Amino acid sequence: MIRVQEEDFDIGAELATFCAGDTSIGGVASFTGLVRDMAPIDGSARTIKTMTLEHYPGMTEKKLAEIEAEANKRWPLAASLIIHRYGTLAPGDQIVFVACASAHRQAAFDACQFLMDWLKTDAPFWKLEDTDTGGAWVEARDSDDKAAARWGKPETAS
Amino acid sequence: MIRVQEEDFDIGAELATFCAGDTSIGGVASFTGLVRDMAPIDGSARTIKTMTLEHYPGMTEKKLAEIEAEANKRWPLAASLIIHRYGTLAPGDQIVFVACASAHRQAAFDACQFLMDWLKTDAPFWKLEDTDTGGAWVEARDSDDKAAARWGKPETAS
Amino acid sequence: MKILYFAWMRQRIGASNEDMDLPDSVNTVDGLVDWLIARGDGYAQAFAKREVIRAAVNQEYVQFDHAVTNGDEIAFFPPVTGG
Amino acid sequence: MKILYFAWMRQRIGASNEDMDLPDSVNTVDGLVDWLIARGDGYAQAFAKREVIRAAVNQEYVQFDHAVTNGDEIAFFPPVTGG
Repeated sequence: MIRVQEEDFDIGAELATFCAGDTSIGGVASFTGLVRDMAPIDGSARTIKTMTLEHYPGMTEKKLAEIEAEANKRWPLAASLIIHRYGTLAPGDQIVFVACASAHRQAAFDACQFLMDWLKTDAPFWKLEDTDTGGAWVEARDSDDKAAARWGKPETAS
Repeated sequence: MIRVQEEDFDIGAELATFCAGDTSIGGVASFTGLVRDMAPIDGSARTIKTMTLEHYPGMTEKKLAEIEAEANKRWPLAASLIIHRYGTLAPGDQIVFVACASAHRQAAFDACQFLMDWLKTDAPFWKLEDTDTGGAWVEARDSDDKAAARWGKPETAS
Repeated sequence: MKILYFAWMRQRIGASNEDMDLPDSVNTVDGLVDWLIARGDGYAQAFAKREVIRAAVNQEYVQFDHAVTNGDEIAFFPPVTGG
Repeated sequence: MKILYFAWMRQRIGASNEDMDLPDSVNTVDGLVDWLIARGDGYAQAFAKREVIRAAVNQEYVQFDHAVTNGDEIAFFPPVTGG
Protein backbone atom coordinates (compact mmCIF):
# COMPACT_ATOMS: atom_id res chain seq x y z
CA MET A 1 0.00 0.00 0.00
CA ILE A 2 1.24 3.50 -0.74
CA ARG A 3 0.10 6.88 0.53
CA VAL A 4 1.21 10.41 -0.35
CA GLN A 5 -0.11 12.95 2.10
CA GLU A 6 0.48 16.31 3.74
CA GLU A 7 -0.66 15.27 7.23
CA ASP A 8 1.47 13.43 9.77
CA PHE A 9 1.07 9.70 10.40
CA ASP A 10 1.07 7.46 13.48
CA ILE A 11 3.71 4.76 13.12
CA GLY A 12 2.29 2.60 15.88
CA ALA A 13 -1.15 2.60 14.28
CA GLU A 14 0.29 1.96 10.81
CA LEU A 15 2.42 -0.96 11.99
CA ALA A 16 -0.49 -2.42 13.94
CA THR A 17 -2.80 -2.47 10.91
CA PHE A 18 -0.74 -2.90 7.74
CA CYS A 19 -0.18 -6.62 8.29
CA ALA A 20 -2.70 -7.37 11.05
CA GLY A 21 -4.02 -10.90 11.41
CA ASP A 22 -1.44 -12.59 9.17
CA THR A 23 0.29 -15.11 11.45
CA SER A 24 2.56 -16.35 8.64
CA ILE A 25 4.66 -13.24 9.31
CA GLY A 26 7.89 -13.77 11.24
CA GLY A 27 9.33 -10.28 10.99
CA VAL A 28 8.53 -6.67 10.19
CA ALA A 29 11.28 -4.26 9.19
CA SER A 30 10.53 -0.57 9.04
CA PHE A 31 12.23 2.75 8.47
CA THR A 32 11.18 6.27 9.38
CA GLY A 33 12.85 9.28 7.78
CA LEU A 34 12.90 12.46 9.88
CA VAL A 35 13.75 16.10 9.20
CA ARG A 36 17.20 16.81 10.62
CA ASP A 37 18.08 20.10 12.28
CA MET A 38 21.32 20.62 10.38
CA ALA A 39 22.01 20.88 6.66
CA PRO A 40 25.53 20.40 5.29
CA ILE A 41 25.76 23.20 2.69
CA ASP A 42 29.02 24.09 0.93
CA GLY A 43 30.94 22.08 3.49
CA SER A 44 29.57 23.84 6.57
CA ALA A 45 26.49 22.96 8.61
CA ARG A 46 23.53 25.33 8.80
CA THR A 47 20.56 25.18 11.10
CA ILE A 48 17.33 24.15 9.39
CA LYS A 49 14.22 26.13 10.30
CA THR A 50 11.82 24.32 7.98
CA MET A 51 11.95 21.86 5.11
CA THR A 52 9.43 22.01 2.29
CA LEU A 53 8.79 18.90 0.21
CA GLU A 54 7.53 19.51 -3.31
CA HIS A 55 6.37 16.59 -5.43
CA TYR A 56 4.76 15.69 -8.76
CA PRO A 57 1.21 14.62 -7.96
CA GLY A 58 0.22 11.67 -10.08
CA MET A 59 3.73 10.62 -11.03
CA THR A 60 4.65 10.30 -7.35
CA GLU A 61 1.91 7.78 -6.67
CA LYS A 62 2.71 5.95 -9.91
CA LYS A 63 6.42 5.65 -9.11
CA LEU A 64 5.87 4.60 -5.49
CA ALA A 65 3.42 1.93 -6.64
CA GLU A 66 5.98 0.67 -9.18
CA ILE A 67 8.73 0.55 -6.55
CA GLU A 68 6.48 -1.33 -4.15
CA ALA A 69 5.49 -3.78 -6.90
CA GLU A 70 9.16 -4.37 -7.70
CA ALA A 71 9.92 -5.14 -4.04
CA ASN A 72 7.05 -7.61 -3.93
CA LYS A 73 8.38 -9.27 -7.07
CA ARG A 74 11.86 -9.64 -5.58
CA TRP A 75 10.99 -10.77 -2.05
CA PRO A 76 8.18 -12.90 -0.60
CA LEU A 77 6.41 -10.15 1.34
CA ALA A 78 3.20 -10.65 3.25
CA ALA A 79 2.61 -6.90 3.31
CA SER A 80 4.36 -3.64 2.45
CA LEU A 81 3.67 0.01 3.09
CA ILE A 82 5.09 3.32 1.89
CA ILE A 83 3.90 6.65 3.30
CA HIS A 84 5.54 9.86 2.05
CA ARG A 85 4.61 13.37 3.12
CA TYR A 86 4.83 16.66 1.22
CA GLY A 87 4.48 20.27 2.34
CA THR A 88 6.35 22.24 4.98
CA LEU A 89 7.88 20.32 7.89
CA ALA A 90 10.03 21.18 10.91
CA PRO A 91 13.10 19.43 12.37
CA GLY A 92 12.02 16.20 14.07
CA ASP A 93 8.97 15.81 11.82
CA GLN A 94 8.35 12.53 10.04
CA ILE A 95 8.91 12.60 6.26
CA VAL A 96 8.65 9.02 5.11
CA PHE A 97 7.76 5.61 6.49
CA VAL A 98 8.32 2.24 4.85
CA ALA A 99 7.55 -1.18 6.33
CA CYS A 100 7.85 -4.72 5.01
CA ALA A 101 6.52 -7.91 6.57
CA SER A 102 7.73 -11.37 5.62
CA ALA A 103 8.01 -14.89 6.98
CA HIS A 104 11.78 -14.32 7.24
CA ARG A 105 13.69 -11.39 8.64
CA GLN A 106 16.28 -11.04 5.89
CA ALA A 107 13.58 -10.61 3.23
CA ALA A 108 11.88 -7.98 5.39
CA PHE A 109 15.14 -6.09 5.97
CA ASP A 110 16.27 -6.25 2.34
CA ALA A 111 12.92 -5.20 0.91
CA CYS A 112 12.72 -2.31 3.38
CA GLN A 113 16.15 -1.00 2.36
CA PHE A 114 15.33 -1.52 -1.29
CA LEU A 115 12.16 0.57 -0.98
CA MET A 116 14.07 3.41 0.67
CA ASP A 117 16.98 3.27 -1.79
CA TRP A 118 14.79 3.25 -4.88
CA LEU A 119 12.35 5.88 -3.74
CA LYS A 120 15.30 8.15 -2.96
CA THR A 121 16.37 8.09 -6.61
CA ASP A 122 13.04 7.50 -8.40
CA ALA A 123 10.15 9.14 -6.54
CA PRO A 124 9.66 12.74 -7.75
CA PHE A 125 10.15 14.67 -4.52
CA TRP A 126 12.36 17.71 -3.97
CA LYS A 127 13.46 19.17 -0.67
CA LEU A 128 13.82 22.90 -0.07
CA GLU A 129 15.64 23.66 3.18
CA ASP A 130 15.02 27.00 4.84
CA THR A 131 18.11 27.59 6.98
CA ASP A 132 19.40 30.46 9.07
CA THR A 133 21.27 31.69 5.98
CA GLY A 134 18.42 31.35 3.48
CA GLY A 135 16.70 28.69 1.41
CA ALA A 136 18.45 26.03 -0.65
CA TRP A 137 17.32 23.04 -2.66
CA VAL A 138 18.84 19.83 -1.39
CA GLU A 139 21.17 18.35 -3.98
CA ALA A 140 21.02 14.72 -5.03
CA ARG A 141 23.79 12.66 -3.48
CA ASP A 142 26.08 10.16 -5.15
CA SER A 143 25.68 7.90 -2.12
CA ASP A 144 21.97 7.57 -2.90
CA ASP A 145 22.72 6.55 -6.49
CA LYS A 146 25.21 3.99 -5.20
CA ALA A 147 22.70 2.69 -2.66
CA ALA A 148 20.12 2.21 -5.42
CA ALA A 149 22.69 0.64 -7.74
CA ARG A 150 23.41 -2.24 -5.35
CA TRP A 151 19.90 -3.51 -6.07
CA GLY A 152 20.67 -3.52 -9.81
CA LYS A 153 19.09 -0.15 -10.46
CA PRO A 154 19.37 0.86 -14.14
CA GLU A 155 21.06 4.17 -14.91
CA THR A 156 18.77 7.13 -14.32
CA ALA A 157 17.37 8.56 -17.53
CA SER A 158 18.58 12.03 -18.54
CA MET B 1 18.54 0.64 26.22
CA ILE B 2 17.68 -3.01 26.71
CA ARG B 3 14.68 -4.67 28.32
CA VAL B 4 13.89 -8.33 28.98
CA GLN B 5 10.29 -8.83 29.97
CA GLU B 6 7.36 -11.22 29.96
CA GLU B 7 4.71 -8.61 29.12
CA ASP B 8 3.94 -7.34 25.64
CA PHE B 9 5.18 -3.95 24.41
CA ASP B 10 3.70 -1.11 22.35
CA ILE B 11 5.91 -0.40 19.34
CA GLY B 12 4.37 2.99 18.65
CA ALA B 13 5.01 4.15 22.20
CA GLU B 14 8.54 2.71 22.20
CA LEU B 15 9.45 4.39 18.90
CA ALA B 16 7.95 7.68 20.03
CA THR B 17 10.03 7.82 23.21
CA PHE B 18 13.36 6.02 22.64
CA CYS B 19 14.85 8.90 20.65
CA ALA B 20 12.39 11.70 21.36
CA GLY B 21 13.58 15.29 21.10
CA ASP B 22 16.83 14.56 19.27
CA THR B 23 16.54 16.47 15.98
CA SER B 24 19.96 15.35 14.81
CA ILE B 25 18.29 12.06 13.83
CA GLY B 26 17.62 11.53 10.14
CA GLY B 27 16.38 7.96 10.25
CA VAL B 28 15.08 5.22 12.52
CA ALA B 29 15.28 1.59 11.45
CA SER B 30 13.41 -1.02 13.43
CA PHE B 31 12.58 -4.70 13.40
CA THR B 32 9.84 -6.64 15.13
CA GLY B 33 10.01 -10.42 15.42
CA LEU B 34 6.68 -12.23 15.62
CA VAL B 35 5.61 -15.78 16.47
CA ARG B 36 4.78 -17.57 13.21
CA ASP B 37 1.91 -20.04 12.94
CA MET B 38 3.93 -22.72 11.19
CA ALA B 39 7.06 -24.58 12.23
CA PRO B 40 9.17 -26.43 9.68
CA ILE B 41 10.02 -29.67 11.52
CA ASP B 42 11.73 -32.61 9.81
CA GLY B 43 10.99 -31.09 6.43
CA SER B 44 7.24 -30.73 6.92
CA ALA B 45 5.32 -27.79 8.38
CA ARG B 46 3.35 -28.13 11.61
CA THR B 47 0.88 -25.72 13.12
CA ILE B 48 2.17 -23.89 16.18
CA LYS B 49 -0.22 -23.61 19.10
CA THR B 50 2.13 -21.77 21.45
CA MET B 51 5.79 -20.89 21.67
CA THR B 52 7.58 -20.73 25.01
CA LEU B 53 10.73 -18.67 25.34
CA GLU B 54 13.14 -19.75 28.06
CA HIS B 55 16.13 -17.58 28.91
CA TYR B 56 19.05 -17.22 31.31
CA PRO B 57 18.19 -14.31 33.61
CA GLY B 58 21.25 -12.24 34.28
CA MET B 59 23.29 -13.48 31.35
CA THR B 60 20.55 -12.41 28.94
CA GLU B 61 20.67 -8.80 30.10
CA LYS B 62 24.46 -8.88 30.12
CA LYS B 63 24.72 -10.22 26.57
CA LEU B 64 22.08 -7.85 25.17
CA ALA B 65 23.88 -4.90 26.77
CA GLU B 66 27.18 -6.08 25.22
CA ILE B 67 25.59 -6.44 21.79
CA GLU B 68 24.05 -2.98 22.03
CA ALA B 69 27.38 -1.50 23.15
CA GLU B 70 29.12 -3.15 20.19
CA ALA B 71 26.58 -1.64 17.76
CA ASN B 72 27.12 1.79 19.28
CA LYS B 73 30.86 1.33 18.87
CA ARG B 74 30.52 0.41 15.19
CA TRP B 75 27.94 2.97 14.09
CA PRO B 76 27.19 6.57 15.10
CA LEU B 77 23.84 5.95 16.75
CA ALA B 78 21.81 8.63 18.48
CA ALA B 79 19.76 5.96 20.26
CA SER B 80 19.21 2.21 20.28
CA LEU B 81 16.70 -0.12 21.86
CA ILE B 82 16.36 -3.87 22.32
CA ILE B 83 13.26 -5.43 23.90
CA HIS B 84 13.04 -9.22 24.16
CA ARG B 85 10.20 -11.18 25.72
CA TYR B 86 10.19 -14.53 27.46
CA GLY B 87 7.39 -16.85 28.54
CA THR B 88 4.56 -18.42 26.57
CA LEU B 89 3.39 -16.66 23.41
CA ALA B 90 0.85 -17.37 20.66
CA PRO B 91 1.14 -16.99 16.87
CA GLY B 92 1.11 -13.31 15.93
CA ASP B 93 2.56 -12.26 19.30
CA GLN B 94 5.57 -9.96 19.41
CA ILE B 95 8.83 -11.61 20.54
CA VAL B 96 11.54 -9.05 19.98
CA PHE B 97 11.90 -5.42 18.96
CA VAL B 98 15.07 -3.59 18.01
CA ALA B 99 15.38 0.01 16.86
CA CYS B 100 18.32 2.22 15.90
CA ALA B 101 18.33 5.95 15.27
CA SER B 102 21.10 7.76 13.43
CA ALA B 103 21.78 10.88 11.40
CA HIS B 104 22.07 8.64 8.33
CA ARG B 105 19.80 5.86 7.17
CA GLN B 106 22.48 3.32 6.25
CA ALA B 107 23.95 3.39 9.77
CA ALA B 108 20.46 2.92 11.23
CA PHE B 109 19.70 -0.02 8.91
CA ASP B 110 23.07 -1.71 9.39
CA ALA B 111 23.06 -1.38 13.17
CA CYS B 112 19.50 -2.71 13.34
CA GLN B 113 20.41 -5.81 11.32
CA PHE B 114 23.57 -6.26 13.34
CA LEU B 115 21.62 -6.23 16.61
CA MET B 116 19.20 -8.87 15.31
CA ASP B 117 21.94 -11.06 13.83
CA TRP B 118 24.10 -11.02 16.95
CA LEU B 119 21.32 -11.49 19.44
CA LYS B 120 20.14 -14.50 17.42
CA THR B 121 23.45 -16.24 18.02
CA ASP B 122 24.55 -14.74 21.35
CA ALA B 123 21.58 -13.96 23.58
CA PRO B 124 20.70 -16.99 25.76
CA PHE B 125 17.11 -17.63 24.67
CA TRP B 126 15.59 -20.96 23.64
CA LYS B 127 12.31 -21.52 21.86
CA LEU B 128 10.02 -24.45 22.61
CA GLU B 129 7.28 -24.84 20.00
CA ASP B 130 4.11 -26.60 20.99
CA THR B 131 2.64 -27.86 17.71
CA ASP B 132 -0.30 -30.05 16.75
CA THR B 133 2.07 -33.03 16.90
CA GLY B 134 3.77 -32.23 20.22
CA GLY B 135 6.47 -29.97 21.59
CA ALA B 136 9.89 -29.45 20.06
CA TRP B 137 12.85 -27.21 20.79
CA VAL B 138 13.70 -24.98 17.87
CA GLU B 139 17.10 -25.88 16.47
CA ALA B 140 19.77 -23.29 15.76
CA ARG B 141 20.06 -22.50 12.07
CA ASP B 142 23.20 -22.26 9.96
CA SER B 143 21.69 -19.22 8.26
CA ASP B 144 21.74 -17.36 11.58
CA ASP B 145 25.42 -18.18 12.09
CA LYS B 146 26.14 -16.94 8.56
CA ALA B 147 24.13 -13.77 9.16
CA ALA B 148 26.15 -13.06 12.31
CA ALA B 149 29.42 -13.92 10.56
CA ARG B 150 29.01 -11.16 7.96
CA TRP B 151 29.53 -8.64 10.78
CA GLY B 152 32.82 -10.31 11.67
CA LYS B 153 31.36 -12.45 14.45
CA PRO B 154 34.01 -14.66 16.07
CA GLU B 155 33.36 -18.40 16.12
CA THR B 156 30.90 -19.41 18.82
CA ALA B 157 32.58 -20.96 21.82
CA SER B 158 31.93 -24.67 22.44
CA MET C 1 0.80 19.79 -24.64
CA LYS C 2 1.14 20.37 -20.90
CA ILE C 3 4.61 21.16 -19.52
CA LEU C 4 5.42 20.99 -15.80
CA TYR C 5 8.45 22.34 -13.94
CA PHE C 6 9.56 21.46 -10.42
CA ALA C 7 11.91 22.71 -7.71
CA TRP C 8 14.50 25.26 -8.89
CA MET C 9 13.42 24.84 -12.52
CA ARG C 10 9.97 26.05 -11.54
CA GLN C 11 11.51 29.01 -9.72
CA ARG C 12 13.78 30.01 -12.60
CA ILE C 13 11.03 29.75 -15.20
CA GLY C 14 8.50 31.39 -12.90
CA ALA C 15 5.73 28.89 -13.63
CA SER C 16 4.82 25.44 -12.35
CA ASN C 17 3.04 24.45 -15.55
CA GLU C 18 2.08 25.76 -18.97
CA ASP C 19 -0.33 24.64 -21.68
CA MET C 20 1.24 25.12 -25.09
CA ASP C 21 0.78 24.07 -28.67
CA LEU C 22 3.72 21.99 -29.74
CA PRO C 23 5.39 23.62 -32.77
CA ASP C 24 5.51 21.39 -35.87
CA SER C 25 9.29 21.62 -35.87
CA VAL C 26 9.61 19.92 -32.46
CA ASN C 27 9.52 16.11 -32.28
CA THR C 28 11.69 15.18 -29.29
CA VAL C 29 12.34 16.24 -25.71
CA ASP C 30 15.68 17.67 -26.87
CA GLY C 31 13.94 19.70 -29.57
CA LEU C 32 11.44 20.96 -27.01
CA VAL C 33 14.22 22.08 -24.68
CA ASP C 34 15.94 24.00 -27.52
CA TRP C 35 12.64 25.66 -28.36
CA LEU C 36 11.95 26.58 -24.71
CA ILE C 37 15.43 28.02 -24.22
CA ALA C 38 14.85 30.34 -27.17
CA ARG C 39 11.73 31.69 -25.44
CA GLY C 40 13.60 33.67 -22.78
CA ASP C 41 16.25 34.02 -20.10
CA GLY C 42 14.30 32.16 -17.40
CA TYR C 43 14.17 29.06 -19.58
CA ALA C 44 17.80 29.47 -20.58
CA GLN C 45 18.80 29.57 -16.91
CA ALA C 46 16.58 26.65 -15.98
CA PHE C 47 18.02 24.47 -18.75
CA ALA C 48 21.59 25.77 -18.52
CA LYS C 49 22.90 22.45 -17.19
CA ARG C 50 20.85 20.26 -19.48
CA GLU C 51 22.78 17.13 -18.52
CA VAL C 52 21.51 17.18 -14.92
CA ILE C 53 17.84 17.77 -15.83
CA ARG C 54 15.49 14.80 -15.82
CA ALA C 55 12.49 14.58 -18.11
CA ALA C 56 9.25 12.62 -17.84
CA VAL C 57 6.71 12.14 -20.61
CA ASN C 58 3.29 11.12 -19.38
CA GLN C 59 4.77 10.49 -15.93
CA GLU C 60 7.48 8.08 -17.13
CA TYR C 61 11.18 8.91 -17.07
CA VAL C 62 12.55 9.27 -20.60
CA GLN C 63 15.81 10.00 -22.36
CA PHE C 64 16.02 13.32 -24.16
CA ASP C 65 15.75 11.67 -27.56
CA HIS C 66 12.25 10.49 -26.64
CA ALA C 67 9.43 11.57 -28.94
CA VAL C 68 6.89 14.22 -27.86
CA THR C 69 3.46 14.87 -29.30
CA ASN C 70 0.92 17.59 -28.67
CA GLY C 71 -1.20 15.45 -26.33
CA ASP C 72 1.67 14.68 -23.96
CA GLU C 73 2.24 15.73 -20.36
CA ILE C 74 5.92 16.63 -20.21
CA ALA C 75 7.79 17.37 -16.99
CA PHE C 76 11.26 18.76 -16.35
CA PHE C 77 12.93 18.66 -12.98
CA PRO C 78 16.26 18.38 -11.12
CA PRO C 79 17.40 15.04 -9.68
CA VAL C 80 14.94 13.93 -7.02
CA THR C 81 15.76 14.25 -3.32
CA GLY C 82 12.85 12.72 -1.40
CA GLY C 83 12.89 10.06 1.26
CA MET D 1 29.53 -24.03 42.63
CA LYS D 2 26.18 -23.37 41.01
CA ILE D 3 25.34 -25.24 37.82
CA LEU D 4 22.47 -24.22 35.54
CA TYR D 5 20.86 -26.15 32.67
CA PHE D 6 18.57 -24.78 29.99
CA ALA D 7 16.14 -26.00 27.33
CA TRP D 8 16.40 -29.72 26.52
CA MET D 9 19.43 -30.13 28.78
CA ARG D 10 17.28 -29.00 31.69
CA GLN D 11 14.60 -31.50 30.68
CA ARG D 12 16.98 -34.44 30.31
CA ILE D 13 18.72 -33.74 33.61
CA GLY D 14 15.45 -32.98 35.37
CA ALA D 15 16.74 -29.87 37.12
CA SER D 16 17.21 -26.24 36.16
CA ASN D 17 20.02 -25.68 38.64
CA GLU D 18 22.06 -27.43 41.31
CA ASP D 19 24.40 -26.30 44.06
CA MET D 20 27.34 -28.64 44.32
CA ASP D 21 30.79 -28.84 45.81
CA LEU D 22 33.35 -29.03 43.07
CA PRO D 23 35.43 -32.22 43.48
CA ASP D 24 39.15 -31.59 43.90
CA SER D 25 39.82 -33.66 40.78
CA VAL D 26 37.88 -31.29 38.54
CA ASN D 27 39.61 -28.17 37.20
CA THR D 28 38.01 -27.46 33.81
CA VAL D 29 34.59 -27.38 32.15
CA ASP D 30 35.53 -30.59 30.33
CA GLY D 31 36.43 -32.27 33.61
CA LEU D 32 33.13 -31.12 35.10
CA VAL D 33 31.18 -32.60 32.18
CA ASP D 34 32.96 -35.95 32.59
CA TRP D 35 32.18 -35.92 36.30
CA LEU D 36 28.51 -35.02 35.67
CA ILE D 37 28.07 -37.74 33.03
CA ALA D 38 29.28 -40.31 35.58
CA ARG D 39 26.50 -39.21 37.94
CA GLY D 40 23.68 -40.79 35.94
CA ASP D 41 21.78 -41.47 32.75
CA GLY D 42 20.05 -38.07 32.61
CA TYR D 43 23.40 -36.31 32.55
CA ALA D 44 24.79 -38.81 30.05
CA GLN D 45 21.86 -38.11 27.73
CA ALA D 46 22.07 -34.36 28.20
CA PHE D 47 25.79 -34.32 27.36
CA ALA D 48 25.68 -37.06 24.70
CA LYS D 49 26.49 -34.61 21.91
CA ARG D 50 29.07 -32.64 23.82
CA GLU D 51 30.26 -30.80 20.70
CA VAL D 52 26.94 -28.95 20.31
CA ILE D 53 26.66 -27.89 23.96
CA ARG D 54 27.65 -24.36 24.92
CA ALA D 55 29.06 -23.47 28.29
CA ALA D 56 29.16 -20.22 30.22
CA VAL D 57 31.20 -19.52 33.35
CA ASN D 58 29.96 -16.57 35.37
CA GLN D 59 27.68 -15.62 32.46
CA GLU D 60 30.44 -15.48 29.85
CA TYR D 61 30.76 -17.96 26.99
CA VAL D 62 33.81 -20.17 27.42
CA GLN D 63 35.62 -22.99 25.67
CA PHE D 64 35.50 -26.37 27.41
CA ASP D 65 39.15 -26.12 28.46
CA HIS D 66 38.24 -23.10 30.61
CA ALA D 67 39.04 -23.35 34.30
CA VAL D 68 36.31 -23.80 36.92
CA THR D 69 36.47 -23.10 40.63
CA ASN D 70 34.07 -23.76 43.48
CA GLY D 71 32.72 -20.19 43.51
CA ASP D 72 31.69 -20.18 39.84
CA GLU D 73 28.26 -20.05 38.27
CA ILE D 74 28.46 -22.55 35.40
CA ALA D 75 25.76 -22.94 32.76
CA PHE D 76 25.24 -25.57 30.07
CA PHE D 77 22.80 -25.13 27.21
CA PRO D 78 22.08 -25.94 23.56
CA PRO D 79 22.77 -23.36 20.85
CA VAL D 80 20.57 -20.32 21.44
CA THR D 81 17.47 -19.69 19.32
CA GLY D 82 16.02 -16.37 20.44
CA GLY D 83 15.12 -13.34 18.40
